[in-house]
Amino acid sequence: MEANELKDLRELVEFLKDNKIAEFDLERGDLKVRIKFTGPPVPAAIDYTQLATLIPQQTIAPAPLAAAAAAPVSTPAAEAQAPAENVHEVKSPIVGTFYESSAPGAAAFVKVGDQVEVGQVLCIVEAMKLMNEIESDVAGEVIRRIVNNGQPVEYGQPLFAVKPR
Amino acid sequence: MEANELKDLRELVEFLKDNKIAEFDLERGDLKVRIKFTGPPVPAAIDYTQLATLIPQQTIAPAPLAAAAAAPVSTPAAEAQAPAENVHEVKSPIVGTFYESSAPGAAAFVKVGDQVEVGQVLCIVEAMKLMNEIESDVAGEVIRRIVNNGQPVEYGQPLFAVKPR
Amino acid sequence: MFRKVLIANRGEIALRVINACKEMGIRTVAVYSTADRNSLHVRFADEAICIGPPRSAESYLNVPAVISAAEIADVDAIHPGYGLLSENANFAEVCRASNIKFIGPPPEVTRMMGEKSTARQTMKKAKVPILPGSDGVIGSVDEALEWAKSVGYPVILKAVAGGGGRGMRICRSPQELPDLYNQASTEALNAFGNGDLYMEKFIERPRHIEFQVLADEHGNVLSLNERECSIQRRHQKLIEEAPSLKITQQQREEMGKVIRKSLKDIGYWNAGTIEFLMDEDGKIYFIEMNTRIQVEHPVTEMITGIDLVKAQLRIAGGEKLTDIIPQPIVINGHAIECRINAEHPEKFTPSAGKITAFNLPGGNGVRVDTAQYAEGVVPPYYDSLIGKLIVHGKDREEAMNKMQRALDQFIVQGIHTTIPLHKKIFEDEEFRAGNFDTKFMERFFEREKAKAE
Amino acid sequence: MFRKVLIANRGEIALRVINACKEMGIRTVAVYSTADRNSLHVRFADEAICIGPPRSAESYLNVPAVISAAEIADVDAIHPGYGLLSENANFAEVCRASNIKFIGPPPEVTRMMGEKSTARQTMKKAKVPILPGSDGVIGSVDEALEWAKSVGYPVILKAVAGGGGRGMRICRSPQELPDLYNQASTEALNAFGNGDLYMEKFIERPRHIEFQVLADEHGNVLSLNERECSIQRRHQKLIEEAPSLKITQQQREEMGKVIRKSLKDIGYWNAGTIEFLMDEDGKIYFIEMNTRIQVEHPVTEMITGIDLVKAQLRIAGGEKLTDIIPQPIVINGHAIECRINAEHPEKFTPSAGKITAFNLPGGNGVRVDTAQYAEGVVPPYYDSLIGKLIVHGKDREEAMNKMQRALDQFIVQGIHTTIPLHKKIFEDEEFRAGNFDTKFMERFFEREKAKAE
Repeated sequence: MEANELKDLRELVEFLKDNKIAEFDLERGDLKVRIKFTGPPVPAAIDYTQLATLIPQQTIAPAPLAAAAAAPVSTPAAEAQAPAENVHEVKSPIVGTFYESSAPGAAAFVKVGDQVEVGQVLCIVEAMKLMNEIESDVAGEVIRRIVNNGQPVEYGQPLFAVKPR
Repeated sequence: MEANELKDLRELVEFLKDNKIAEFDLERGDLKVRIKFTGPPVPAAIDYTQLATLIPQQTIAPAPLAAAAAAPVSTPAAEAQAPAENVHEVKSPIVGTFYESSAPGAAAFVKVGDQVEVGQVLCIVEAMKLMNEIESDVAGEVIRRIVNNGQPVEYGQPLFAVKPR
Repeated sequence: MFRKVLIANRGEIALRVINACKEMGIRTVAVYSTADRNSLHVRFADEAICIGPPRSAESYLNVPAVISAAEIADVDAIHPGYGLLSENANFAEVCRASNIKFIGPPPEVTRMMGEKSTARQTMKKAKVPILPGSDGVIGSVDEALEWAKSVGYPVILKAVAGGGGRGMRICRSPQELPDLYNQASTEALNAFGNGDLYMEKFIERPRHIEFQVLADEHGNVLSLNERECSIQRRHQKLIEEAPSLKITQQQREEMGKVIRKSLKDIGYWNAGTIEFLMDEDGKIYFIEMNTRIQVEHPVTEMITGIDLVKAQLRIAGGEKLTDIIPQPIVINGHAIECRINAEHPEKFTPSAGKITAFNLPGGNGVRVDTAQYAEGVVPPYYDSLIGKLIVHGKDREEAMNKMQRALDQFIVQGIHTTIPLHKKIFEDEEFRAGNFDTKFMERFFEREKAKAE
Repeated sequence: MFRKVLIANRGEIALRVINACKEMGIRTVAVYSTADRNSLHVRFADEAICIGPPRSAESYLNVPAVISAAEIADVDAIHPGYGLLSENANFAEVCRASNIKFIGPPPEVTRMMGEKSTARQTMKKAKVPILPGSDGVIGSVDEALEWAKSVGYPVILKAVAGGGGRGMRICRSPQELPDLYNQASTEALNAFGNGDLYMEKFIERPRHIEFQVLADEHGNVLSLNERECSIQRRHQKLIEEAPSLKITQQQREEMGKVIRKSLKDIGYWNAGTIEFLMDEDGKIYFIEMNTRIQVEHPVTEMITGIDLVKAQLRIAGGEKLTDIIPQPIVINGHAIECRINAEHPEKFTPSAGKITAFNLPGGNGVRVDTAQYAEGVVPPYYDSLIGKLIVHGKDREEAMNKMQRALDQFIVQGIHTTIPLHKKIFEDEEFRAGNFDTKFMERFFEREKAKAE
């Protein structure tokens, strides 16, 4: 093997590891490569003695929060969904109650399909009677509102999905 | 193989090990490389949560036994040595005290260099005042006596190294 | 006190004894089979000797191997734990012959108590209440009616030559007795070629009550009061507690007196347990004596503050009970033990294998006795007990609540355990009310089945 | 009793409070920072709410976040644990304003006790013995000599404007006083622009003794006797025990009376600890009061059988002490606690990281309070306490032996812990004899250093 081939191989292996690929076959013309990683899917590192991940995590996800809210809410599973490619989630910077508008009956700050700018107010999270305006940290199109009006949210909980432009 | 090829191979193997790759095939033109690492996920995978293996195992090895014996004895480390290739270890089938001869002062049943047959008495292990003759389970040449006269031995402890013929 | 003790056992009880020795400054020697090489009793003993291959018969039950190990390690005494060699009188005799102190009663007493009928006669003579029985063949229906009248219904007819339930009839009134007598006798004749019957008092819903005793080698005996062990499945105890809700203070004191006298008469020494059945009226009847430490000894320790294993060691060392045990013995709160077995919680099939996650509950009033650990292995060769979860509360209610939170925090992955079963039992109304008996688990499983349908 | 309680803390004390609530049938709400997402207090609470990023200031110390979580989860009460917000009077006031019961004393009392000089004056007024001090500037050498004579040598001169040891002199005789006075005054003047000095009684080898108290909201106060906490390193307690070898039964009773009266006067309620220094003659002097549950509360629990956290909850629920605590309070045996910190055992550098092996000791008389587990992670953001190992024996000797065998079985790999340090301390002759003081660790390290050389 030549030096630059080993370099190529290194790059290939890094790429495979990053993408959690266990086996890789390539055949092209006279070139055939076959790579198989060892045992428990290599880089993934399923830490299966991690108690906290082992056990039904009803307490860790915002399920109890959701349950505490009067309004029907999206399931924690849906909330926990990994963001799809190219979608940015605006997260709650504080614990509180989510409101889509500045007052009951008033129009929502934003609706799905709106184009928003960085710094534009998306919603309010009320904490200790204080109305905290939550601003977008990205410019783009609102493609989903993840929580319901009046729903309690915890720190770091995704509020809106925005497709950046 | 040429010298620089071996160097390349070394590099390749190091690289594969670092990346925990279990199998690697390469074919190009007249070059075919196939590498497969042995058994338990290649080099890393020390089961380091096994308490028993983690902790200084003075109690598991026959060290205390050795310490109890009056005669100077070989170290447990030496006793625990993996048998070299093509050497069979005759092990003690019982707990007791090892004697090389039938009576104090009598000649040893066998000595290093002797040829022994299957079923030939190699030594005595005394347990509860009973003299148990230990027979060889292999035919060959005695190449080492592993324990000392008068030394306590536990179940499964190697007594003699015999090179089978 | 002893300088060095060999523990002829494995698992949690071996570690329990090792702990007691260590805390008393006694050197410890573990023995182990090749299957237990990585066990904690091996890890935490001062010395450890491999005595044989996995099968108990060739290792832990192998008397010459154990004695050889004891001689090689030059110990003063052997603690047998429970099970294995603990009630083997021959082993105790070999220890004596080898000049090694056996930590338990003298072999003669072990042998006497091991024979069920001898034990019964011995206890009867010592005025311990025993289950009324005809003590011989009942030759006719009339004789049967008369005997049943003398002890009260229900009674049970049993074949003298019998076994396996054949030639056996439970009889609840004089009206049905003649027919049942004849059926049983015919069945016994057909099955065993012998139609002779005897009779016993029958208890419909017995509770299993046992008294913990300690006796020194100077003729002093102490009762450490009772444990309630009615939660059983096929005669295997699952949950034990102390004190029993059904034993009155008066009964406790009376039994204490009877037990002290009887064991003194017998010449008993060291720890032991006298097992009784309790009938619906709260009367108790001797069934058998266990001449060793029991699995469930911790519940007594929790409510009395007495370390029973240390007491065993000091008794065997020749000390007097008055020097070992601060008296009077006071019952403090309520203790419950759950046996955590490596078994499927519904099918009860043994579940050997590697433990992949292991979290022990802790905190106030929680005790865990186990020799298992994360990444430990449960070998398939031995009994399935992998740990005991013991709680101590100011009353039964607090103890039950504590057990529930502790069970939730006892996490074992990789093998099945009885933890999920225990969780359900502690939610059961009948269990919580304490109105149970040895048939509890049958009813419990029926209720669970009904719930599932 | 409360329906639902939020625990505004993390680690072992959060789990300790959760356990108490669960055993009382109270629903629990944990709060956590993103660094603690996989912690057991999160896992074992009924509900859990993430309140902020890793840094305490933005999560556990963030009052609006904690109160918001409490409002969202709709809890009746908040238990603050120790540290963090537990002695923050503002937080207790916000709780009150938000109509959430703060499980601790009223904010006014917390504030009063948080000011060292106010606390001192308050206690002095209530006849609690305090360390004699000049309570004002000592204007001359003559005045200093007179004051020193009135309290006896040694005394310490301190700069009124001082800090960091400057302008401070320990004085052991009237002969050396004049020079030391002038040196200190000059030093203070140079350092702070103010040469004024005050004086205090100086204790050469003080022991740290503290009294656990409980008070209800109806004016009833109870002393649960003392703990001995002299084994400290840089004012961090390492080992605590109860009872103290140096407190006599008479002193215990006298202090009980004084404490009851003083806390009633102050209007104290809930759990608290009054800390004292003991001089070489066994006299004790008030230094400060902690208005919360303490890390070392389990040693008092072990010897009194009283669950202090449950008592806190019941007191906050409005119950009376007479209904909560069976009296009289009896001291039963001896208990010792070792703080297991994630620190290098010699350098004391914090050791955060992933735990790779974790074996907890168990068995008779051993209690572990921890929220750590195998494969758990110790984050670098919080204090280094990862667990408490508590033992209870019939006397100090048994407790020490038990601690030694338990320390041997407490295995933590992957991070450094103070376990090896504790093992050495329990072998130290001075420690075992109980003849120590707060300077013990300095002498201990010197001895260890000498041994190593």
